[in-house]
Order: sequence, then C-alpha cells, then structure tokens
Amino acid sequence: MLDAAKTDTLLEVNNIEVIYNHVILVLKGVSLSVPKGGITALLGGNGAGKTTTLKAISNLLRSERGEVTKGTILYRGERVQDGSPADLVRKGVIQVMEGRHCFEHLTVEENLLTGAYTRKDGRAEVMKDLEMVYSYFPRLKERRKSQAGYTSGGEQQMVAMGRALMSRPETILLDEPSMGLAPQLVEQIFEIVKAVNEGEGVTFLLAEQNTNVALRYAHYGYILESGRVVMDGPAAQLRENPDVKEFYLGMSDDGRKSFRDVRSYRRRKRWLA
Amino acid sequence: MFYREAGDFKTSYRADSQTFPIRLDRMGFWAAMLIAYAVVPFVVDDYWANAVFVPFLIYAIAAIGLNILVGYAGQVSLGTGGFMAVGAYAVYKLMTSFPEVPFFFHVILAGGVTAFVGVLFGLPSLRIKGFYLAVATLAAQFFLVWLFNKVPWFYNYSASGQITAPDRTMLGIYITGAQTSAVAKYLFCLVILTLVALIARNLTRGTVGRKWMAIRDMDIAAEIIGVNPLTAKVTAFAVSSFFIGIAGALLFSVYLGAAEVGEAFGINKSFLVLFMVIIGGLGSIFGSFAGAAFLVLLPVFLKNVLVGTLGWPTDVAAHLELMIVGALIVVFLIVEPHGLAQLWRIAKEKLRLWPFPH
Amino acid sequence: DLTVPNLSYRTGSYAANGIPYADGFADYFTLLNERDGGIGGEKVAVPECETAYNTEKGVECYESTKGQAALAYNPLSTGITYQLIPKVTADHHVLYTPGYGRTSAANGSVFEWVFNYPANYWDGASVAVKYLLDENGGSLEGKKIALVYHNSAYGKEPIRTLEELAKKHGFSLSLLPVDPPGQEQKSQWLQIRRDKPDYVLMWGWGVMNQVAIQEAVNIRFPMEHMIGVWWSGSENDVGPAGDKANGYKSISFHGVGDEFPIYADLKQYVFDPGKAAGAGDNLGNVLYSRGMYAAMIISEAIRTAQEMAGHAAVTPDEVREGFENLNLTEARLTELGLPGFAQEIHASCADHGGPGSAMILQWDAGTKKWSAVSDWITSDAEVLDPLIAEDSAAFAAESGITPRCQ
Amino acid sequence: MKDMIEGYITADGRQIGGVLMELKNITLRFGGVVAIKDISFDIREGEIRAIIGPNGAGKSSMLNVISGFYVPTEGEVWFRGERRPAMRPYQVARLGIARTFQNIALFDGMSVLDNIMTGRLTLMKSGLLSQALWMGKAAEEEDAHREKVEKIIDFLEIQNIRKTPVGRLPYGLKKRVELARALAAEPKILLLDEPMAGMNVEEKEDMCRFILDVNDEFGTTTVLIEHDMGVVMDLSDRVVVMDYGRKIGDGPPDEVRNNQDVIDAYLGVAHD
Amino acid sequence: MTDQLLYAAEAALNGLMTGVMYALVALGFVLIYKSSGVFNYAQGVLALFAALTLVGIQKGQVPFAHLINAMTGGHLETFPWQVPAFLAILLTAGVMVGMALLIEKLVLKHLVNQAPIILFMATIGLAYFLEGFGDVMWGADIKTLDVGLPQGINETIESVTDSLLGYGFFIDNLDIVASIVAVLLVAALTLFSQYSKQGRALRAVADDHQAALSVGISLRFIWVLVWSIAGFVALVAGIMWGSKSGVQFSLSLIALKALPVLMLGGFTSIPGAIVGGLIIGMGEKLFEFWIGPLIGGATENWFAYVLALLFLVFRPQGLFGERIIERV
Ligand SMILES: Nc1ncnc2c1ncn2[C@@H]1O[C@H](COP(=O)(O)OP(=O)(O)OP(=O)(O)O)[C@@H](O)[C@H]1O
Ligand SMILES: Nc1ncnc2c1ncn2[C@@H]1O[C@H](COP(=O)(O)OP(=O)(O)OP(=O)(O)O)[C@@H](O)[C@H]1O
Ligand SMILES: [Mg+2]
Ligand SMILES: [Mg+2]
Repeated sequence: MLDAAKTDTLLEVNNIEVIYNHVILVLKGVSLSVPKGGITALLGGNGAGKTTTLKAISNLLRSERGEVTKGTILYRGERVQDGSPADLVRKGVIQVMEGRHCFEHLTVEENLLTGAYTRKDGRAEVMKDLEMVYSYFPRLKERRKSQAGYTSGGEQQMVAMGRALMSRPETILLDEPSMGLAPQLVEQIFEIVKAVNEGEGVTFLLAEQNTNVALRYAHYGYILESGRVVMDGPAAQLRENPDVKEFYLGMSDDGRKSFRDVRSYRRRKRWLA
Repeated sequence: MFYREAGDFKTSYRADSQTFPIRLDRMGFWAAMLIAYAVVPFVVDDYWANAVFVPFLIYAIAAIGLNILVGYAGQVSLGTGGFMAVGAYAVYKLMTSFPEVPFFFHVILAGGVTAFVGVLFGLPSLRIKGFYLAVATLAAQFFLVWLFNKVPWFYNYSASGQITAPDRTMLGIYITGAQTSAVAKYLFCLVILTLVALIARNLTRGTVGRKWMAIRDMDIAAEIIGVNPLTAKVTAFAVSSFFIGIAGALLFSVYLGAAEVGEAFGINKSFLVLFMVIIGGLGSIFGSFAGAAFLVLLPVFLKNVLVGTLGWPTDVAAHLELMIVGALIVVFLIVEPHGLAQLWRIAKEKLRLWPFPH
Repeated sequence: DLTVPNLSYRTGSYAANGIPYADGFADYFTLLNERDGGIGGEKVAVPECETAYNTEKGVECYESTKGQAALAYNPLSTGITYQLIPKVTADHHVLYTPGYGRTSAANGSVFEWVFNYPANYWDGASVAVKYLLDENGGSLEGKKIALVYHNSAYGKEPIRTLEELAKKHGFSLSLLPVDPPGQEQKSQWLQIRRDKPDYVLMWGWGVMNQVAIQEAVNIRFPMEHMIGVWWSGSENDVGPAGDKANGYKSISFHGVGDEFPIYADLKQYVFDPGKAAGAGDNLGNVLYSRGMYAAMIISEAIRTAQEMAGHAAVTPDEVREGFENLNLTEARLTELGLPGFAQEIHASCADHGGPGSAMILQWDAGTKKWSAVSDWITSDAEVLDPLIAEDSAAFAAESGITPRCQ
Repeated sequence: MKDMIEGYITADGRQIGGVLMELKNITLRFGGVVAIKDISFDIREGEIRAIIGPNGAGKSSMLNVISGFYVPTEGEVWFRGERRPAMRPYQVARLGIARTFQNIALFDGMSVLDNIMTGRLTLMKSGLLSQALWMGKAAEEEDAHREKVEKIIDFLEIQNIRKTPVGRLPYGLKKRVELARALAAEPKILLLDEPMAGMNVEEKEDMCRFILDVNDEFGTTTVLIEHDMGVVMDLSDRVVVMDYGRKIGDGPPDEVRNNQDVIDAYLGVAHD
Repeated sequence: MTDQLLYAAEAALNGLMTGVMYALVALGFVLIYKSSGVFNYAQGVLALFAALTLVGIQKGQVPFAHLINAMTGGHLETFPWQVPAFLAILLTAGVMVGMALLIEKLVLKHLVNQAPIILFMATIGLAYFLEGFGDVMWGADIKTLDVGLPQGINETIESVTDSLLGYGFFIDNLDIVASIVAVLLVAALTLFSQYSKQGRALRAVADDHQAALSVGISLRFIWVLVWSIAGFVALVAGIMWGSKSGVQFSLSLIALKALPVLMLGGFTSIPGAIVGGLIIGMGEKLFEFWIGPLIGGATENWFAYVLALLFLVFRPQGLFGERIIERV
C-alpha cells in the first residue's frame, strides 16, 4: 500500500467551482490531490458531481457547455485547465467516460486502435498492447470484427476500458468502470487496475458507485456530496467509518442486510442534506 | 430579484399546466396581446405594416408550423417552400372558384389541402431519418414547384403562369387585393396567427405533443413504450403542413398579392423558415415568434443603417448584409445553440437569482 | 426633388446582369443632374434599393420608397412587376417595364398605371420570326424552330405567340424548358442535336444563357441560327464560350456601343469626376445601354409631364400623363445625343406598348462587339393585338376594371 | 406441472398466480452472431423473475424479444395462454408490457413530468381536435392522468425535479425516472434492464423498495436483469441464468446460486 | 439498333458524364460528413469561392477593389500582371487551406458536441457569409474561367461511333476530363480514409465528438485537414463547372444537384458519391428523354430527388452509407 504523504502529488485540484450553462452551479469548491502511482477513489451518490469533477480535469467540460469558474487544476504542477483534451492526452492523462461512449460505427478493434492515436512508438508496440487488451478481455477478441454499436452493454464497457489502456497513459480517469459488468468481471477489472497500477505505475482516479470494491482497491478516497467533498481519508480508514458503512457499503451493525428488508427500515440522518 | 416565481402556488393540476404558470409571464403575455391588437394598428404606417409586420406575422405562422415538425417531432424538412406553394395555389383556386365563400374559410381549407399533401410526403419519414429525410423532403419542394409551374389548371391558364389574388372582403372590409388597407391585412394575419399559436400550444402540451417529442428524442424507445410512429409522424406532418399551408395562402393572397411559384416559393423559402425556427429555438412556440421577428427585421434594419444612415452603395451594403446575417447566425449558434428562446429562459433564470450570480 | 427609385439587384443569381443595368440607369440621371441641373431645373433623386431579384424584397423596396412621391418604378423583374401592378394602381405610381413584365399591360385602357413600351415579349417573338422570314425569302414553311426557355413565367411568355405564328407561317415549333438556374442543359441540347431544328430561339436569363450558348457551341449548332431575346443577348452571355460564340444573334430594342455622342458628356460630367455608379467597365454594353434607355424614357416622360403641367415639381399623377403623352422622336433622340438609339414612341391612352419594333444584333467575338444586322423590324400586330386584348380583358374581368379610353 | 397453472404462496406471503407469459424455444440470430439459442422459460403472474448471466449472454436481447423490438428467428411467445402474433413494439406495449432500458432511453428534451406522462400515452384517448382546442375531454383527461402520475412521482420521491429537463439529471435519477415512466403505464409485466447499475448501496436500497412495493401493491409481474447478486438473490422468486445465449440454469435463487455451471460461468466464486 | 435506342444510349452516356460532374460536388460533402458528422451546406459556395479566387488570381484582380473604390473614390481594378493557370491553382489551394483554418477557429471549434442540425445551420450561416464575402472580394459580375481545359464535342468518339453504329455520339471533352479527375480523386480519397493513420480518427470523430476528444484526437487538426481537402475538392468542382458556365453566383447552386447524389450514394461513402452520381445522372437524363416529353419536360430537378427517395425507402442509409445503428 502506498503512503500518500511520501509520494509526489501528480494531479491537484484546488477549490474548483463548475457552472453548467452559465447558471447551474454544480461543484462548489472541490479540492483533491492525486498522488503519483496511487489509486484514488471518488465516491458519492447520484448527482454528487463525480463525473463533473473528472470532466473538469480532462477538459471535456467545455463541450458540454460547462465551465470551471474558480479554482485551479494542476497536473505535475502545471495549470492545465485552459488547454484542450488532446493536450492532456499527450501529457498522459486519459479519461474513460461514463456511459461507455464507443464509436458505434467502428469495429471493436478499430475502437481499441483509436486509443493509440497519440502514440508514436510504432505499430509493433501498438499491436502488442492490443494483444494485451485482448488477453484482459477475451470476450472482445471474439467480437473484434463487429461494430461496437451492436455489442452488449458490458462489452462496450470493456471496449471503453481497453481503449484507454491502449494509449499507454500515465494517469487514467475512470468513470464508473464497473457499471453494467457481471460480478466476476468487476473483480477482474479492478484486478486489472491494480495490475496496471502496480506493474506499470499508472496513476488512477476513479469515480465509482460500487463503494465496496472501490474501497478495497483504492489507496485513498474522497466522498462527494452535492458538489462538495464531505469526507476524505485513506481507504482503509473510510471503510471503517460507520457512516460510510451504512450509506455506501450497505452494512448495518449486524453484517449485510437483505434488500428485502429495506422497506421496514428507516435511515439515520445524513451528514449534510 | 425582478423575476419571481416564488409565491406562485398552484392548487390544481389544471392551473399548473396552463400556458404561463408564472404570474409575471401571464402579465407579459396580456400586455403583448394588448399592444398587438389595440396599439399597433393605430400607430403603424404603411411601410411598417406592409413591409415588416405583415410578413412577420405570416412567417411566424410558417415558423410555428415548421417548428412542430422539426422542433417537436424531430423530422427535419426542407420542403417548406413547396408546402407554402400548395397553400398559395389552393387558396387561389378556392378564391377564384368559390368567390361567394368567405375568405377566412378559403385560408383554412387551403391549410387542409396542404395538410393532405404534407401527409403524402411525410410517409417516407417512417423509413428515412435525419439528414436523409431532410434531403428527401427536397423532392417535395422541387416536385411541387414543377407541378404548379407545369399544369395550367393551377394558375387558371393565365398566359404567364403568374397567379394574382382577386379582391376579397371579410365583414365588408377588403382583405386581399390592391384596395386593402395595411391595417386590415395586419389584423387579419394577427387573428390567424393568434389562433395558430393557441392551437400549437395546446397540441404541444398534451398527448400529441408528447408523442412527437418522444419520437424526436428517441424514436425506438418511443415505439417501445407505445407510440405508434406512423400516426405520430403523420400527424406531425399534417399539423405542420396545415399551418405552413395557411402561411403560404396568406403570403400569396394578403402579402404579395401575386406570385410565381419558383420565385416566391423556391428553396430559399424553405431555408428561411428553417432559419427562423432554429435561430428562434427548436421546440418553442415563443422561439418561432422570436426567430421570425429576428429574420424579418434584421435585413430591414441592416439596410436602413448601411444604406440609409451610412450612405453606402446598395451593392456593398447588400453584400455586407449577407456577411452580417451569415456571421450573426453563426454567432448565435455559438452563443446559444438552443436559440433565442433558450437565451430568454437563461435570462429569466438569471433574473430570478439577481443580484446573486448563482 | 424628383424621385425615381432604382430597384436594382447587385447580388444573387442574376447580379451579373443587374449590375450594368442599374449602372446605366443611375448614370443617365447623374448626367442630367450634373449637366442640366436635373429635369426642367428640378434635380432627380435616384435612391437605389436592392431587391436581389426577390419578390419580397421588391415589395419592401416599393413600400419604403413610395412615400417619397416616387414617380416611376422599374424593377427589372417580371415577378416583382406582377406584384406591383395592383399596388401601383391603388397607390398611383407609374410602373415602367420596358421589354419585360406583363405583356398585356400594353393595353393602356386596362392597365392605367403600367407602361411597357417600346416592345414586349410577344413583340420580341414576332420580330424574331419576321427576321427569319426575311432570311428565308419570306417563307418558313416546313422549317423547324426550337424554343429554349427559362421555365418560369418569363420564359413561358412567348409560347402563345409563337404557337400562333407557327400556325400562320407553317413552321413547326418545339419547346424545350430549362429549369432555373439552368446549369445543366445536356438533355435539351442533345435533343436539339438529334432533331436538328433550323433555328433556335432562346428566352433565358442569368446563367442559363451562358450554359446554353456553350452547349450550342459544343454540339456545333451554327451560332448564326440562334437568336436570343433581348435578355439573352448581353456580353455576359457570350463571354464564357469565347471565340466559338461568334455569330450569335439577339434581339434588341435599342442601340448599343459607346459611340453615341452622349458618351462625351457622360465622360465629362460623370465618369471623370468619379460620379459613375459602377466601375466603368460596362460602358456601352448591352445591359448598360438598356438601363440608360429606361432612364432616358422616364426622364422624357417627366419632361413631358412638366410641359403639360406647367411646373417642374411634378406629381406621380402628372407623370402618368407624361408617360401617356410621350412623344419621342428621332429629332429629340439626336438632341439627347442618342441618334438612332431607339425607335420613336407615340404613346396614347390605349397604347402603353409602343411601336413593338426591334432589331437583330450579332456578336462579333473578334472585336467583342455587338452590331446591328437588321433594321427596325415591326412586330405582327395582326397576331398580337387579339392576344393582348384577350389577356387584358381577362385581367379586367378578374379585377373588376372597366376599360378606359373609349 | 400442476402448480404451474394454479400458483402458490411465497414464503413472505405473496400470491403468485399461473403462467402469464411463456417463451418457447426462442432463438435469435444476427448474421453470424447467435444471441439467444433455443431458450424456453415462463413468467408467472405476480412473481419477480430475474435473468442473470455474463456480459453479452443475451439477457437484453431476451427482453427485446419480449417487448417486441427483436423478432425471434425461431420460437414463440405465449401471452395469457395465447400465442402472440408478430407485432410491432407499440402494439406489444398496448398489451401491458412496459420496460426500462439498459442504456437509459429517456426523452432528453422533455421535463421529468412529461417523460413520465409519456408512459401513459397508451391509456390516453382524446382526439387531435379536442386537444387542439384544449376543451372538455382533453383537458379533463390530462388532469386525471396527471393525478396518477403525481402519485408515482410521490412514490418514487422525485417531486423536486418534476419540471427539470431530464438531460440535466445525474445518472441515478434518470434511472428512477425511467422506472416511473414504465410504472405510469400500469403494466401487467414490467421489464427492468439493469435498473440499479451505477448506483450506490443506498440508492439500490431505494430502488429495491420501489420494485417490491410495486409488486406488492399492484401485483405487477416483474422481469429483472441485474448484475448485483445481492439484489437478485434477495428480490427474485425465480432466476434464469444465461450464458452465451444458452440457458444454463433456472430455479429459485438458492438453487441457482449453488449450481456449479452458474458458478463457473458467472459468479466466479460462490456469493453469499 | 433503332434510332430511339441509340438516342437513349447517348442520353444515358451523357447522363453518366453529368453524374460524374455532380459527384465532384458531392465528394466534398461526403468528406466533411464522414469525418465530422457535419452536413456542410456551404460546399456549393465553397466551390464558387474557389472559382472566384482562381479567376481573380489568374487575371490579377485587386481583391476588394469595389469596396475600396466605393470608400475612397479610387479606380482600382487589376494588378498589372496575369498569373499562369497552374500557379493560380496552387495559390487558390493555399487560400482554401487558409480558409479551412479560419473556419475551424471561428466556427467549428465553438460548436463541438452540438446536435447535427445546429452544425448544419452553422454551415448555412457560413454559406451566407462566404457568398457576401466572395462578392465583396471579387465582385458580383460574371467571370470567364479558362485554365485550358478542352471543351466541346469529342470528335474521335463521334466518328468512331458513327462508323460503327451509324450515329455519332456526342460526348463533351470537358466531361471526359472531369471523369478522369473524379476517378483519380475518389481513388486517392478512398485510400486516404481507409489506409492512412488519420482515416480511423476521421470516422471516430463523426461518431462521437466527446469520445474522440477523450482519446486525444485533436478535433482541430482533423477538421482543418478535412476542410482543406474539401476546399480543394470544391476548387476542382469549381473549375469544371466554372469552365462551362462562367463563374458567378449560380455556381453555388450546383450543390442542390449534388444532394440527391449524396443521398443515394450514402452520406458517408466516397465511392458512393461516384456511383450515386452515375445513377442519378443517367436516371434523370433517361427520364427526361422518355417521360419528359409526355409531361412537359424540365423534370430533371425533381426527378433526381424522387429517384433518390425511392432508393432510400428500400435502403434508408443510401447505397453505400453506413448502417444506421438502431439499438436500445
Ligand atoms: N450538461 C449539464 N447541464 C446541466 N446540469 C448538469 C449537466 N451535467 C450534469 N449536470 C448536473 O450536475 C450535477 C452533478 O452531475 P454529475 O453527472 O457530475 O454527477 P455524478 O456524481 O457523476 O452522478 P452519477 O453517479 O449519477 O453519475 C447533477 O445535479 C446534474 O444535474
Ligand atoms: N442488433 C444486434 N446486431 C448484432 N449483434 C447483436 C445485436 N444485439 C445484440 N447483439 C449481440 O448479441 C449478444 C447478446 O447481447 P445482449 O445485449 O443481449 O447481452 P446482455 O446479456 O444484455 O449483456 P450485458 O450484460 O453486457 O448487457 C452480444 O454479443 C451482442 O453483441
Ligand atoms: Mg457520473
Ligand atoms: Mg444487456
């Protein structure tokens, strides 16, 4: 496990505020720091602003008519929020977007190859990585020639993930990687994250609803609620927090409760709301 | 906090689903109606009535019609000019064949005829989508223009193929023909526009409107939740063409007085109305008004400034006008792709928050 | 001031033709103002308004100028003309449409406010046929003539007349419509190549003319056997085909070229002081001359009106009288520095159509000049008069007009 | 086979009826891809039926067959004891089959309220003319249906976003609105395709509560695709397991959970 | 063979040739649509602008002469030089690249991720602007374009067919040149989009702007590249059509003849543009030949669209267009 204090901060988000459409204030001062070589998790309920935070970092916000109006985003100490997403990819930061976003008309393999668009290290290397992705996701190899638009939801998620890996990034921003994946695949994806993180030193910032798995693999976590960071700390510590346990892990004092019983149980008050 | 919706509580669903749920809006609406009906007719001169207000009213009708098709039902059409021509020729045939019937009914019937033609050309929309459909509607545009140009029956066998609107009255007042006063034209079009806008508003807030929007936003999902795409699309084409036909009928009979199909109802007309709809705001009745006003007024305004005030040669002014209109369109789309209506909405949201930024 | 609006088009599909015409129109009035201090001592204002050949802009132009007691409108567009006819009749402004517009407006007893002398489309058709009769020793029996026309109200105008004339002279007529704009005319010209008509008449406007002449060249149709109406016979039309267009003919109701004495004055008072409307590269060309012609007629009508009214600041109603009593003689033309430029006109209450004569011009690609190859040819009133009577009667009935001038 | 027709009472006291829908030997091919291979199973009135399986197994395709969007290459769909003839999806919807989608398919340009109202389209009858004039029947009908929809809005606790355009909503709320839209149709069979993907535990709990309440209150038959085994095991009465288009298991959750084939193909490890 | 059949064959052949001319315009549309999902209405005006610029450079016209004269009362007209055709073409191509840069910077950049119809409208705005700009820059008068392309009937074909069939076919030399150029262009562009490194990126951008951004494809670069190529294609189309009819505003209206071609061939297929062109060209000529005389002629404008429409009813994505993905 990584000790956050001892490593350099790779990505730093300082007190950013994000407004959509000039009027909708979504992030109200979010600060994060992502240490080099770590896995940082961004947790929080629906609409907390996880996706928005990631998009702010990767500069994709502008294409949604959103704007960072305050605060700074630094990558390796450099201000990056004024550039284009492509600049950031060249710097080694790539985002896997929520909701898959495959290139529908391209085949699975072509989708993966677009991931290598910015790479300059030659075809052979790219092909090697392609094989690597196929070895992670054998299902994709079977479907390599089909148009991505016609693959199943989970397959598209694998495509999106594989496509990011193909760019040989230094940092990956993962938005809900586990969404729609079968249970053993969820584990597998996180195993891959771990392997890539440990093997190649890739830094991860992941937004995840599946708190359980996320906190098992992450080193550090931030919890977002309605546009603010309400809690952060090392993953192990968060896992033990009673509130986190209750709201995010679905554990009550006496272990996991059945979803059938939810009707009869009343919630404790929340932190904020 | 100029603009407030707080304190505006509704006690029934009826009240909540009315056209202007917010009191301030309602007051604005009645003020606008009052000005349109009781002030404008007494203050405008011939130039403003004939060259600005009448075309604005007519184009607003056409824009509402097209907005139903493009903005609400999501079927992009470039056949507006052709459908307006159907309205114009229908009203011409009706006026000359049944002179004793009141002109108002001619206009409505012309709309009905256009609705029928619109449905015919709308049928391919079941299979053809997006820009393919847009281009396909050009088939209607070119075919209809050709037809009206070619078949002498449509223009009563006149030597040149031009149609000229005969004099017609309503309640003893001339509505068409040379004797018509500008105010009569204005009021007649205004009444029709008011009716059209009301109907459009009613349709778009109810079941039919939801079917259209469902088809627009995601046609497959719409079908799966129970929207019959055939009837939804066909009604959209019918209603839209109905309004467009009325606009064509008025454009010819009340505004121009004479028309030649290729000239008055060419493809440029299709583009012009589409512009109005998009600049105004897709899927917004108010936007149709705003778009029509903008595109009718802008050239007049530019001309008056460039030629009238600055005294530039007309050709330089005309070229600059093209450049300015083009550039403005682009600028508008960049500033607010959802049109003037959305700008207005944002402005209201800002006003509501004022003086706080968020 | 006397106001004569210039409803021109310098943009859009027909800009290339609208520009020289508008220049000629404006320059002539500038000359009158600079040299003579206007007409009868009253300056002429020529506010220009761009219509882009668009009927709605035409209405806008009309509405925006009619308040200034405009004396005559000349919109150079058949479509705009049709729209303005009822309006000018109600508002009392003269609509002057030389060589275009509504042909039956030649009948002044029905169209009180519209004048279209010296010639209209039907005259044009008839003049072309008469010229061909001359060429063929007086008989067109068994000849084949094709009409290539702009598929619009304008292009369809001569059909009725030509059909009558075909009956009368025993030639066969084939009709080849070209949809505007007319960039693509392969079908029409392949058909001409197959059918081998003896002559081709053309009623075109804009790019259609250029393409037609080019295609005619391509199929090696003899240029001498092709005659365009006056709107299909400008330098613009023959230009793109280059040398191959040599010999192409067109009808004209006025002279061309910059050899008329008036050009000395124009140079002195308009061009050299930099008061010209255009760049000056259109001087003496066909459309410039036609613009000048229209301006000349309007100014002569105003002059006549002034004489009749006895004061210089004439009203639109007085100008209508001037138009109706216009008496343009060769002597007057010579005085104006335009000897032989146009035919004489003796208008009257019923006659708003003028003599209906025109001449044939031919293009010399070497010198890049048009020159007359015929005298004034008068149209066949025997055929035309009944047609005009019929059409104007229909209009009168439709609009409830009781004919005047009894 | 007997109790298939008569139904039974579940452990927690719910009444399960006879067979409502039966899928017989369904096969679905797309060119070379076989999405579903000869699968048969039934759905009984009032039960919560889960379909699970690895990604690309053909679960969504199965829902598409049921809702009429895909026409099976082979096989038959029986509904209420009759063979369902070939139908367009909107006709199927009118039979009382509503669904949600794996990739949210809301109408982005409309408000939440309007989206939910679209769910009731199949139940609304007023004609074009009366709507155009907005008098009498149309307005009354609108109000009546609005009232029903408001109940659903209350039930799903989305009152505060009623007038928001759905395009702006975060993912989880969109899912909830989709459920509301499906419920608004008062369906006989409710098809849910991964309704809880992308939600945290708390939100999943809410969602489960809704599903259970609907089932309780209206006796709505529910077909549920879900990857969260906890949810599937807790909620469903019977589970179909698919893998590569084939059916590899079918039965009560406990039985399926311990089926070795299912463990190998899908669960990886035995889940508790 | 009977005369009628021979004539029909001639009409058909000429239709094919005309179709190629349409395809030249359609190609520009396809390129831009394929690579960015933008339906570029301005393609026709682009062709006009290219042709105007070419003539202007060739003849040594002073740009904005009329405007300058109007403002200053001067008499600027032309520079005292003429530029050889080849050089002028190169310079014009350069201008088109500059234009692509500007369009990207001023328009497209700000419209990333917008709905297709918005982008479409923006290109109409662009078309208006360019139309006015072209007029201001070079004047609205008609210009003769001559870069030395052969025109007129091809006599070899005429005499050969005459001796073989007893009827000399008419084929225009300009059409032959256009066909050769079109084939070369299509081949080159197909190779480019299929096998070049950028080809895949182009299609990715068309599918999903955001996703393309997220993998580091620079929309700016792609767009400048594609609009430059489209500008070049427009220049070629402008030269061909301009040689025939002179350069004037109407040149931009050929875009309307390219649309049915596009629709039939499929918006995304480069070879589709050619095949669509051939079918449309031949179809409209034969229809005009056989049916036209019965119903009054001048059918070509609408028939092309109706023909394309009929094809679409059976293949909603055009002949070679990408399948429209319908899934839930
Ligand atoms: N394009 C947009 N325009 C307006 N508001 C938006 C837009 N995108 C997101 N929002 C708003 O921003 C807030 C945060 O959304 P965001 O998508 O970042 O949440 P999230 O934490 O990723 O949620 P989820 O877990 O459901 O994906 C939400 O309230 C949402 O309504
Ligand atoms: N329209 C289609 N055309 C071609 N192949 C298709 C089509 N629809 C589905 N498939 C294929 O059929 C298989 C089953 O897809 P389906 O969407 O049913 O999977 P699923 O079980 O829902 O998976 P997931 O859990 O990932 O959503 C997949 O391999 C998919 O690629
Ligand atoms: Mg999110
Ligand atoms: Mg699925």
